[in-house]
Amino acid sequence: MADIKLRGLRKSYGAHEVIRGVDIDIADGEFCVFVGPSGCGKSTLLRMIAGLEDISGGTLEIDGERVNDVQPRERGVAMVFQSYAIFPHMSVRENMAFGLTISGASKAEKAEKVQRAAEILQMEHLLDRRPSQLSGGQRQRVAIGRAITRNPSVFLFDEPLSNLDAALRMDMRMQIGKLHKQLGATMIYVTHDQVEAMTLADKIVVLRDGLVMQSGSPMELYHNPANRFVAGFLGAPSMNFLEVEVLEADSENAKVARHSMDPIVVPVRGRKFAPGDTALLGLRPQYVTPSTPDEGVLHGQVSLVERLGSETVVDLAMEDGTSLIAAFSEDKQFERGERIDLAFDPARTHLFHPDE
Amino acid sequence: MADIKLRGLRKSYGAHEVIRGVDIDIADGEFCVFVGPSGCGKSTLLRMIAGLEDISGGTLEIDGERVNDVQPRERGVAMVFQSYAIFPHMSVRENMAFGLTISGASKAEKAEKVQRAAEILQMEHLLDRRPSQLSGGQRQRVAIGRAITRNPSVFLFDEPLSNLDAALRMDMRMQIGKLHKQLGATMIYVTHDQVEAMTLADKIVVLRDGLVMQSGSPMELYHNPANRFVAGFLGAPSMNFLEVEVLEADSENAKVARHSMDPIVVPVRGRKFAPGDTALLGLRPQYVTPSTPDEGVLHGQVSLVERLGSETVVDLAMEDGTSLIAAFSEDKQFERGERIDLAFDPARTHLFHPDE
Amino acid sequence: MSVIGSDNRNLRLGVRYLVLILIALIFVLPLLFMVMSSFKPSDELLRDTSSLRAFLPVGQLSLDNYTGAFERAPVGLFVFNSIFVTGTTVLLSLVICSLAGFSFVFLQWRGRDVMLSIILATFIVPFETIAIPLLLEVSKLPWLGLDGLSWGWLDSYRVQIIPWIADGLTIFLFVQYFKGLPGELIEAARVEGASWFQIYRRVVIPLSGPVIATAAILKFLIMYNQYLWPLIVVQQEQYRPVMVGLQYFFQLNPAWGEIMAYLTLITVPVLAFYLVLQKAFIASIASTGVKG
Amino acid sequence: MRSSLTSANRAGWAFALPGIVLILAFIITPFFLGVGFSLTNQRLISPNATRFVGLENYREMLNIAVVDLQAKTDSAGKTVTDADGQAEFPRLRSITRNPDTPQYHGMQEWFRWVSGDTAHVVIASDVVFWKALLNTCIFVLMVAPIQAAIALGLALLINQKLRGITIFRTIYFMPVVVSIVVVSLLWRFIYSGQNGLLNNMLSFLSFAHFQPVDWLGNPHTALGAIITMSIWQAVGFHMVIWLSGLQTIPPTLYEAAAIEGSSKWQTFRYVTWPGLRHTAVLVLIVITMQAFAIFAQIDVMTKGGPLDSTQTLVFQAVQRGYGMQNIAGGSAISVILFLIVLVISMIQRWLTRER
Amino acid sequence: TTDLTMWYHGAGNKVESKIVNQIIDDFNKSQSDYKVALQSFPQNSYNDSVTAAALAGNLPDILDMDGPIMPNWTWSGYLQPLPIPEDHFKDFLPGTKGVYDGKLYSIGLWDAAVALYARKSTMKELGLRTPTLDKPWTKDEFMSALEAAKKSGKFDYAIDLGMSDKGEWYPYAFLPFLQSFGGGLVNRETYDTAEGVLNGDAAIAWGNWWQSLFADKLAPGTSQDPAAHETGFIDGKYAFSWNGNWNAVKTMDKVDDVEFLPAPDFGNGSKIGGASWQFGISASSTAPEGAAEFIKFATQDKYLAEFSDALGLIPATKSAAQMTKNYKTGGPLAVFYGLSEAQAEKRPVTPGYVVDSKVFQKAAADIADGADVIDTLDSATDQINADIKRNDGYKKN
Ligand SMILES: Nc1ncnc2c1ncn2[C@@H]1O[C@H](COP(=O)(O)OP(=O)(O)OP(=O)(O)O)[C@@H](O)[C@H]1O
Ligand SMILES: Nc1ncnc2c1ncn2[C@@H]1O[C@H](COP(=O)(O)OP(=O)(O)OP(=O)(O)O)[C@@H](O)[C@H]1O
Ligand SMILES: [Mg+2]
Ligand SMILES: [Mg+2]
Repeated sequence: MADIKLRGLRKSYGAHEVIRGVDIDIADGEFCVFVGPSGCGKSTLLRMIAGLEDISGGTLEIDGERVNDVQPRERGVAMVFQSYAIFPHMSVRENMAFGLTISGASKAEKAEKVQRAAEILQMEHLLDRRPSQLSGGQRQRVAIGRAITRNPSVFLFDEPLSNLDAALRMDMRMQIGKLHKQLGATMIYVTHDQVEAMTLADKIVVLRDGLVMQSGSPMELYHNPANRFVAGFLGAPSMNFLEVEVLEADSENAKVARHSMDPIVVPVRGRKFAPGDTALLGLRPQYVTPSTPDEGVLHGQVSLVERLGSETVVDLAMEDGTSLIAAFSEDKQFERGERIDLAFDPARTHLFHPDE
Repeated sequence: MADIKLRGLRKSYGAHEVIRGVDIDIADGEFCVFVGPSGCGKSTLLRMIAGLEDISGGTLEIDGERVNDVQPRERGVAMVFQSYAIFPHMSVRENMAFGLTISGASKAEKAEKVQRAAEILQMEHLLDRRPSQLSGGQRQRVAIGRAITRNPSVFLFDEPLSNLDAALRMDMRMQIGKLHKQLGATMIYVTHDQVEAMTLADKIVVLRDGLVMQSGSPMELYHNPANRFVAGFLGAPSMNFLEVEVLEADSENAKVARHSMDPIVVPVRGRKFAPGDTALLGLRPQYVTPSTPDEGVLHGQVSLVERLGSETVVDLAMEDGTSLIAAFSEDKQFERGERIDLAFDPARTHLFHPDE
Repeated sequence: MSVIGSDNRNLRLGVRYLVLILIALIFVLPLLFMVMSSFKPSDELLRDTSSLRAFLPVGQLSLDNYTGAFERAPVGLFVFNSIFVTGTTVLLSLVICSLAGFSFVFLQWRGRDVMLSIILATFIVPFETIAIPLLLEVSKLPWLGLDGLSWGWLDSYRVQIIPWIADGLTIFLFVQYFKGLPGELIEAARVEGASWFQIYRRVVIPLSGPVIATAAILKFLIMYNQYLWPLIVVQQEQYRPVMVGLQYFFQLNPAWGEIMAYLTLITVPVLAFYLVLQKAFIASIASTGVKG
Repeated sequence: MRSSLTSANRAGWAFALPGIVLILAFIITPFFLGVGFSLTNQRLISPNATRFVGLENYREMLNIAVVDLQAKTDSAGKTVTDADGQAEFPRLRSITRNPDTPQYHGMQEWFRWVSGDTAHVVIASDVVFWKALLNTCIFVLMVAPIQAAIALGLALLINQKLRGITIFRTIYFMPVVVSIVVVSLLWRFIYSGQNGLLNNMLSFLSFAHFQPVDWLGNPHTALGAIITMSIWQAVGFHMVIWLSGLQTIPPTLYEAAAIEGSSKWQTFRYVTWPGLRHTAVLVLIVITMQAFAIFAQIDVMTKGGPLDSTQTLVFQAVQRGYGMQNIAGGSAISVILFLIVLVISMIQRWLTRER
Repeated sequence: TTDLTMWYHGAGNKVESKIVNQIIDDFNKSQSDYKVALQSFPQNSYNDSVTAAALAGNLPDILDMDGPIMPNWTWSGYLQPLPIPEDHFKDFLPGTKGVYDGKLYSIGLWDAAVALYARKSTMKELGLRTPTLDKPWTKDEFMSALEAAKKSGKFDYAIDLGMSDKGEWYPYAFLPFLQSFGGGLVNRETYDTAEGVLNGDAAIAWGNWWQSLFADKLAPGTSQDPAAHETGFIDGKYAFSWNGNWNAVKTMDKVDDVEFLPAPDFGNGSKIGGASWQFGISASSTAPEGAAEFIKFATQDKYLAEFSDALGLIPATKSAAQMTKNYKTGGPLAVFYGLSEAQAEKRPVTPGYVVDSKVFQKAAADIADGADVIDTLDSATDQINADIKRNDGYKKN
């Protein structure tokens, strides 16, 4: 049982500070997902929790105890490395059993646990191979296997599924979800995959440049992003931001307009705007719907179409030159240059200050 | 300018045959994407085209010439390795300029090309770092950078974006698409990301266990999967397969029914069925819509809900115990155990033989 | 494969082998001379030294030199002594020096860097120059044996073994190699709960095939070729190693035939040791090699 | 920056302790005893009490001076010349055994250069030491780069994937397993001046145009001959070190280079060589150390001769310590050798440091 | 019984070991007070072994030693005087008696001698007078013999001096030449300087002559390979060989008409080196009487003769000589007995000899290699003097 508290955590490489004061509370048994752009410090944070990086500042508490200087082996964590870090001189089986061997588990126990992990990971036929004889995804699964054969109180996953195909990834994702429920262990999970983040997380922490941008439940973040960065980061394709002028504003709503768009009233969600302000209207591509020219609020010409089968993403060049992404949940055919008109529900938009 | 022909290509590691006779034609300037489950042989195939693996059987032609025994350096290809393979002792800049250094390019040319690549990859500030000081995604971008600073006639990408966040990934994806259009080079691209596959590919090749399952344009594969494997592999969440009994069948349509589902008429798309056959009805989760109890054809209880923000995936336990995935393109709230009714358009289903 | 291509290939291959063989000759001829000479009577072998006959099994060949060598000196005993002393030292040295190397690379402790510099500086000291002070030292050291406490280590195996176990060069070899191991493997093991010793035992050592082989060979050669040290610390024939034994053959008239026979005999174990190690060495490389 | 996580004071000490204790006991202690000896008049065996003499031994060894000799003149004041027309100079003993110049007593000529009627003579108390120092430096400067380069070449050669390559690997390594004493004995036959194998082979290969050389008997060739033999003997060992370095370079890097179109040389230059950095440091240091310690070859083959052309420091240290029973003098040489090598290895490490 | 340990330099020499073991067996059986146990060492490294053992306080009761090193060991306190009255050995050849400081420290069972090996046929062909003990060759005769041999064109070199054997051979074989010239290694009265002895006019004359042997290609130089030294004379590549009597038997086997000529007289009489291996008792021995018993036992004529027969060495007494096949009157090597008796001169009897011999060896080699004679001799002199000074004159205190 382990709850984890990060308090003002900092990490520098030389003069370069990559974690710049991070506070996160992870409750015992919680599934916490770190997301953020490449290089924002996710792996570093994970490695600090594991005890592999020195902590330059702040405190790290596991289970109420300060563990800044505690050795990794005494922290009771298991970790899946982004670069796998599987032992080249051991077979897959030995790799998976490593933690058990270390703790002196019996042969039978090892065999059984490895067998179970291999089933979950669909790699029973590979158990006697050497890592050099595996494909990228297979190696990654070995790394996962090594973590799950043990029963640590904290799991750390660093992009564990990035090299797996969609089907297997979904499967693994569900397995990890199941594992989490079964073991009740605390899990910290780094991923670039929004689906993984949204589906697995009890709590998502969005990082940027070594700082926490927002943390909370997936839906909270999705529907109530604390700032423009989070709004843009979550959701794919990402949110459109349209420059608008604030005409009127109160504590609930604001009336905004822009060139070639009639004024609409949108919620301000706690932000303050004054008439005359320039603001950014956030509009998720999925919430844009095709409409007739007269109902439509936005008009543009198709500049790019991406057909994904069940979804069609369209890049529109609007009259004032800005571009807008729209996603339709159907396979639709568009011609490049085709003119389309779009509507959206103002209640589902977000309004941001431009410098957020 | 290079078109690539694979004819009966085979590859064995010892007794273990991992590529088992692959025929693919890739036209000059085409963007070809390989997809398939982890371990199916995608990387191996790519490495064979690059000249890094001996070819155990069959022929490989580039530009009309048999190149089975031609050295990699003479094949004029650039490659991004799944494991990056960046040079640890060189700075990012030197890594990116490597191909140019090799070919004796001038300093100015190197500086310019590296600068351009770094801009595309958003890593200008990292140019003087060593690979050991980079995050996973940053390393991957170095590998991409090294490939694109040169102007080869063939690009080989092995899961080049797997470690990047969604936003960056989308960006990179677009950059690669643009690059493809600009250079007109042939590109072969391995990915697990369906979006990448669907949006970038002129042609997708679906592999399984070292064999080609189907190849063709993304929409062709999505709408007309040649077999159950392809149907299940493309699209996320993947297609549902419901066991049905064929009541009547002709060359166009078949009438099928199953326990607790009224008979419906579905297209057979070239397949032959006889009355009394058991068949599998393929139904994409996206094509299932909520309905009223009496309109609905399928009924089930919610067993799992995944809310992704713009989409909600529901796992239903149907009355006969099988499960069905439905994806709704909205953020919807469901309770576990809630009973829902679903309808679908029979024309959008696929009918497969059970042993395909 | 086109015909021209295969011809070219064969030609290139042929040239490669030719180069390899020519170089091999340079290395093997003097040794061939040794082996061939060991079958010739002394005066004949001396006469043959001036011509190619030196490398050829010509003339009156016999095993007389070998029987002669065995009569002159207890060759078997010397070889046994050398192998025993060498083997023990190599084993102990590998363990102790690799442990030290591990500690210097992966662990941090007070005084580590200073200690490392000092130890590395020690391999600059040629042994010949410390032999006498060392002799004075070991002649006074205590030893707790089966028959109680005794003083002085002379005339024993231990005096030939213990001072040679640790040396700066071997530690340096390990340090250099360990520095190049991927750090994340160590990290992975740490997270998995391995103690430092377990990391050493189960991760680092299995990955260290090449350096172990190199260090073992080096140590083996140094130990097997020991001359000055056993000469001064061992007075009893029963502990003498092969190189001291070589002196048995340099009488007023060196028995060159027997010398060659003896040299051949004492070279065989080393060669065997190398061959065995080479196999292990290659196997370890094959298993740790990384593929893209 | 001290790291708290990787620090493991107790474990660290425990792991390193056995090695440290042994080295302390059996290398460092005797070495310091030796340093102590070099400051006394310690003899190998002597009934006389040992006296502290300070740096006397070093002074005796390092004492060096330049003296000028004026050419002899005849009664007319003209320079006397010999048959070749070279000016004739008085003998050195007119200075070194002259009661008027006691400071030069006991000194001998190392070398001289003549300008006009004056010969500038470098004299030293211990010429042999200076010659040994010079020869050792030459030996190291020749052996280190050449042997390292050849060894690398061989390693690259046998790193190919060819059938039977291990046979060659073994053959190239074979001289290493033969004791240097044995090798030196064998090569004495090969280098023999009259009917040596080498002379006969060279004469055969040059269709008898080659004039036999007394390889070990000629002061100009003796050191070269020993250098060649030393390289021949040890190159296989360094080949193996290079080889193990080569095999730790990840194959993907070669693959990446091949894809990028790099030629053999470029692959070596950009992938292999940088990947061998650690190994190169190792090889160079090991060779340098071994070269500085050269002893057995000299002892067996030339005993420092002819005319001191193969004197080396360790040979001299041993010669003095044991042969001449002058442990103090021998120790002083060892200390000087130690200091030289220490400086060199510090320079080497500085040059090859991680940047 | 008291256990005695004994060290002997004959390891690897089958014949020698056999006899030594025989003697020890006989001794052990002949009485029951003492029991001698033998430890054999290879000759080449024997001195180093003994020195090391002495340093470590590990010496045996009885040990043998090469004659000229005895003073050094005595001075260092390794040895004690033999507790045997001197006249017990009155019949012994002078070279076999190790006397230092007026006391007898060691006694040898044999002596060795060097002679000029020649073939009768060659002598005749070149028309040379056969020198005798009474009338040895003069320097000029010797040199013209060498010139004649060289001129005949039948030989690679006129004489083999054994230059390949760089060890004690140099002082043993070549120092007598210097002495015959009138020079020496150190002042043999005071043993406190080499000045004027090693670099005096006589020594310089010797040096010039010595150098001319090699400069004129009369003899192979220091780089001679051991093979040539061993087989050269036998194969007829050299006309003469300056060689020890231990090679005599073997040479006689191969060369029927070999004869052994006395050393030439370079002005101050013919001289050869004396003193070979001898037995002594270590200072640390707790049973010197027992050791003395053994030494007395071992120096019986029958063992002297046995050694001589086996090794070809000169037995220490006349009576023993008569019992041997080579040295009895009229025996093929009898000439050596005469040589030893008449010409043998000991190497300097001083503790400093250990160093002096090394200095001489280097000087002789350097001069042979073409170094400046006077400078080389000066340098050698300086070295010997420095060594004497460093050892406080090798005085006992
Ligand atoms: N050296 C080898 N020896 C034996 N089998 C190997 C070797 N290398 C790869 N394989 C096997 O070959 C198959 C294909 O590997 P490949 O790397 O091409 O897969 P992949 O399609 O790229 O998978 P992934 O998506 O996981 O990267 C895998 O099953 C793998 O285990
Ligand atoms: N040894 C180092 N020295 C200097 N900077 C480093 C070092 N290691 C990492 N960094 C920098 O620290 C930042 C955070 O790295 P980290 O690996 O935590 O990123 P990440 O969020 O995991 O990214 P990714 O998603 O690409 O894996 C990066 O900008 C990286 O360049
Ligand atoms: Mg990361
Ligand atoms: Mg792959």
